[in-house]
Amino acid sequence: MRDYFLKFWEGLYTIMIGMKVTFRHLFVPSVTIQYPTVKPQLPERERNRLYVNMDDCIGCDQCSRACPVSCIEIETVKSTPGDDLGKTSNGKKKALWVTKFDIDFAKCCYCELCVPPCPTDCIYMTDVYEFSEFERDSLLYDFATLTQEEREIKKKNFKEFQVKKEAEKAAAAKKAAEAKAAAQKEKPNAKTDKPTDDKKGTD
Amino acid sequence: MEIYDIIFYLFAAITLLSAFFVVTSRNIVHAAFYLLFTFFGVTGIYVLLGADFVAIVQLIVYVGGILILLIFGVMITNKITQVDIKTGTVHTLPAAIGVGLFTGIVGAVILNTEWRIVDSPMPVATLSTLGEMLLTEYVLIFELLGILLLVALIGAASMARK
Amino acid sequence: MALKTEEMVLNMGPQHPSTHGVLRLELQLEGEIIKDVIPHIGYLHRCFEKHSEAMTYPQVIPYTDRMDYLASMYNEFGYALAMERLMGIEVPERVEYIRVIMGELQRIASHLVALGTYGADIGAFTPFLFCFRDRERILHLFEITCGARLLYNYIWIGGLSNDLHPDFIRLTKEFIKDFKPNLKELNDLLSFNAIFIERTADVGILPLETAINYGVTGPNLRASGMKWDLRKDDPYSVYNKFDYEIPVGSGEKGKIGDCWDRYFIRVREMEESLKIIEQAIEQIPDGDVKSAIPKRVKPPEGQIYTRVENPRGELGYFIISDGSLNPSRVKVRAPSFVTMQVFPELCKGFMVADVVAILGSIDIVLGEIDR
Amino acid sequence: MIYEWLYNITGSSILSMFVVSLLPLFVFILPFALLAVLAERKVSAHMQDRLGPMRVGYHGILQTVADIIKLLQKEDLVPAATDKKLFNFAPLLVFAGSYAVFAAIPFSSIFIGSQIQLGIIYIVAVTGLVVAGILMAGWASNNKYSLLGAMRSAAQIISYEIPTLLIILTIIMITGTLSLYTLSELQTSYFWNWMILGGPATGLQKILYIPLMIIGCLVIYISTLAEVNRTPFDIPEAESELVSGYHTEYSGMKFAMFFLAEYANMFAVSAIVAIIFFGGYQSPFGYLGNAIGLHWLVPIEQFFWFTAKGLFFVFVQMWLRWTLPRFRVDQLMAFCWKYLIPISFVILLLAGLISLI
Repeated sequence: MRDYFLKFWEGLYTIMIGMKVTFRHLFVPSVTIQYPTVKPQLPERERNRLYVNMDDCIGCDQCSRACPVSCIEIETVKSTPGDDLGKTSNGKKKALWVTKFDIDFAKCCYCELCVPPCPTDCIYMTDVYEFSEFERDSLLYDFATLTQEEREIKKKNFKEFQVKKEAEKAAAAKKAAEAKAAAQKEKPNAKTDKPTDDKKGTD
Repeated sequence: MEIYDIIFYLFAAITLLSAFFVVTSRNIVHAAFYLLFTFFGVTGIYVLLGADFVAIVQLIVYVGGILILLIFGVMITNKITQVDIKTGTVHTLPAAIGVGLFTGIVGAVILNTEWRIVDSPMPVATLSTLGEMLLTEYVLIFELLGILLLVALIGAASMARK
Repeated sequence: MALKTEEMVLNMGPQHPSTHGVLRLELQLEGEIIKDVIPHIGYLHRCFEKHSEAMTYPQVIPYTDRMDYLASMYNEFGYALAMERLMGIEVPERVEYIRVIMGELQRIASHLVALGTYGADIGAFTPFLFCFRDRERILHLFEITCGARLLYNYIWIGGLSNDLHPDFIRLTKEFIKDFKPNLKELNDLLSFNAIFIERTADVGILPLETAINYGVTGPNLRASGMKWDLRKDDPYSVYNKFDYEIPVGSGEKGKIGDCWDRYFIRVREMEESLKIIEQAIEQIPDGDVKSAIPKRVKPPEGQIYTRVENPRGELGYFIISDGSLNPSRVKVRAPSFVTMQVFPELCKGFMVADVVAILGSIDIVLGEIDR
Repeated sequence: MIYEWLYNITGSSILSMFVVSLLPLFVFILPFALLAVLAERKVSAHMQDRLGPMRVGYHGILQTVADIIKLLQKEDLVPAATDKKLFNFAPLLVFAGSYAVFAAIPFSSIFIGSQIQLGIIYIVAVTGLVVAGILMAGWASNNKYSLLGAMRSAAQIISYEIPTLLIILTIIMITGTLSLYTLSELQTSYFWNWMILGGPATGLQKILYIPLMIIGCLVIYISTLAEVNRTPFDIPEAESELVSGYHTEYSGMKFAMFFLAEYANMFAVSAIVAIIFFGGYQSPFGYLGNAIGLHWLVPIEQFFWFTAKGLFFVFVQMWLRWTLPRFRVDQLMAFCWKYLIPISFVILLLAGLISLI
């Protein structure tokens, strides 16, 4: 009998305590903010959308290899001797034209693994977090600064350069072969030059 | 035509129609819900006849109690809704004769009785008279009914405990 | 007089508000009494273990984050510890302290989610938001340190991705100061509420023997009355330098190992975690957190099993290395997965509403069960 | 009262009856529901350190209006496997049941839908319609969760009607009336005449009544709370177990009907508690209108006091809802049968004995 009333009383009492807590909270200022109008102050280490400073990018492909989800796609073309690519801000000489630097933010997991390997610190995470899109294709960001024509030109240039070089090489080889042949006329050699027509950097 | 007449006929129509559907409905849950409207219509008629206490008791006991219990039972029982209520053999002819005879007798009695129409005012509150009568004139019956209900209650409780 | 009744099969989930994710439960009911529960898992399967074999060792870390997404720090902690033991790396003292602080903060955050959602399962919605309010502070601490709120990729093999933020120590102290009264408030509002006790005490009792036989670990095992905590019993990192206790279920409101015990053990663990954090903050040495990070993670051929005390129990990593850059096999002993096995045992004979209470009390994370 | 007045103006009984029957809907239920939904969200938000709706209007005042417009625009979705007839009719029945309650509630001494003699019993009776509607909705939805919710709800409402009725019976015994109007008039003038403080009785009797009445008030408040399915007794729509019980499958305007009915019910039961124990529309400290000689002011004051009392109890309901966890279904029944019913029987007995003094 005593337990019966004790239990009833305990129930009422603990309910009262709970009600006291909630009543006190009626007058506690809100901890939430009105999001689109008031935005939170993000810390400086915030990891959100990646940004690539193409002026500094040397096209080394380190970030792409570090990425666990393969969301970075880089395509480079070697520069021809006449091109001046300039230097990166930390004094590295650029040697490659970056014809493609795509980051697919639909795939990106914002892990920041791509940032530390970068030798020029040109890829980093910003605090931009509002970039939702209606179509998945719109999340594919192209950071390469070259225009489409320029890319074609660079590719063509490199191809031409390669062809020229090859021709030179072939000519040199021919010369050398001729000289060799001349030197060893009495003993004809089966050695033939392998054609070197693999197109590096364009695949 | 007074408003009370309209309401009376409305309730009468609800009662009759829903009663008809209770009988004809193939779906037993539908039938149970039609019964709700029958009870409701009857309640309305009671109110219009000045029997407010009876009306409310009708509502509490039949709608709030018995009907809910009925629906409960129907719902919990699985696969009851698709029961084919029609029996295999159809006795249309004997039924028609029986119903016809019954209707005839009732109709004849109604038509041939000399109804006394008394112009008495509608009782405002039946409750106090009812209460007094229950505790004076009909106290024995009232007590007996109470005991009966108590016995039923105890019986139900002891059955449920098993 | 036994009435003949028909069994009803009720499908709970995968889209159900209180299955904590995409878990499907097939309940076999007799009235509202549970005859049997058949959990169907795998709706969140992401092939983590197989996927890891195609990754380099550091690349696995973001994937471990996504396993138990409420205790990401601890998942990384365990993985990093396993890799360091495999490679024989000695990490700086500061790193160990930061890891412990982060791990314990994560434990509090994870328990807060567990308790809050448990309240919401039982029907009290306000404690849920109070818990999330406090968890938000912890997430903010993580955010200023590593930039992410949920999936940190903070603890790396041999070190950390960042040193502590300059404000971290101050903010943590503030948090601890504010959190203690909040914990008391939670107790007032939920833990000792008569209705809550009524709902949870003597419900879903997990006897110690069953718990051990099923391999249940963590708070669920401790609630059944066994003092087993890897932080004490198989010490790793710098846990042996702190003074703290391992709370054990006492059956205060019902029987030992009931839902209330499992609930309250978490409240008490949060208090203990606060103690650890307070001590760690006082003792933390200076140092470089990145000094021991290897340039190239290429462990020697071999295998290792390392276990840590995750907020949900024993989290074990079994890693086989064939000497290449990619692991040959990563196997995770996920505490939630093991706990889930015992769930049908707990439910039998209770009611539908208790399923929700029991499921909440064992605190599973479907991301970890399915992996 | 209002009916006679309208009858004198219009001369048509049909028209005036029609107007009177619609009056509570437009004067009270709809504005109340609008306000109460907003209040519920605001109260819950502030108890949880949030702000609640803030977008529509100043501090989200028009949020409910926006919600209603949204609900009106929604497609009227009827799942394929439902029993269409019953599915469509159930919300109407539930709403009719909770609306009918308002017919007997005296908002002030002149604003009473019907001065029915059996007021209290009538209110208890028409709640039966709500039960039937809920069962109908649960069954017609053809969903196991809905059915379970409906069953629980019906069982709960029927069980909790017993303590409610027993306490009401106690009051009937003490006051000798069933009419809510008479009951309100009995507790006139000042707050020490309220039933919670012993009512119009005097001397020793009054002192003896006070503890009984306080406990009785508690019991009736708890059991009416259960009758309208509010937390901690909201197991019929327990969202963490049954998704949302009997109205899981409803959407759009039909869902709004359930919602409206729920809020109307909330006020109705609060009003019953206010009338029975807290003097109904009576002011606790006399009327300003009487004091300054403007007698037409009195009914307006009465309306104010009545709504204020009713809204206070509605607020307590919300307060409880955002504080407490919910019971389990068997505990709910045990609470009713083991605690509330015995207690209310004892109160009935003691009140009977005291009334003989």
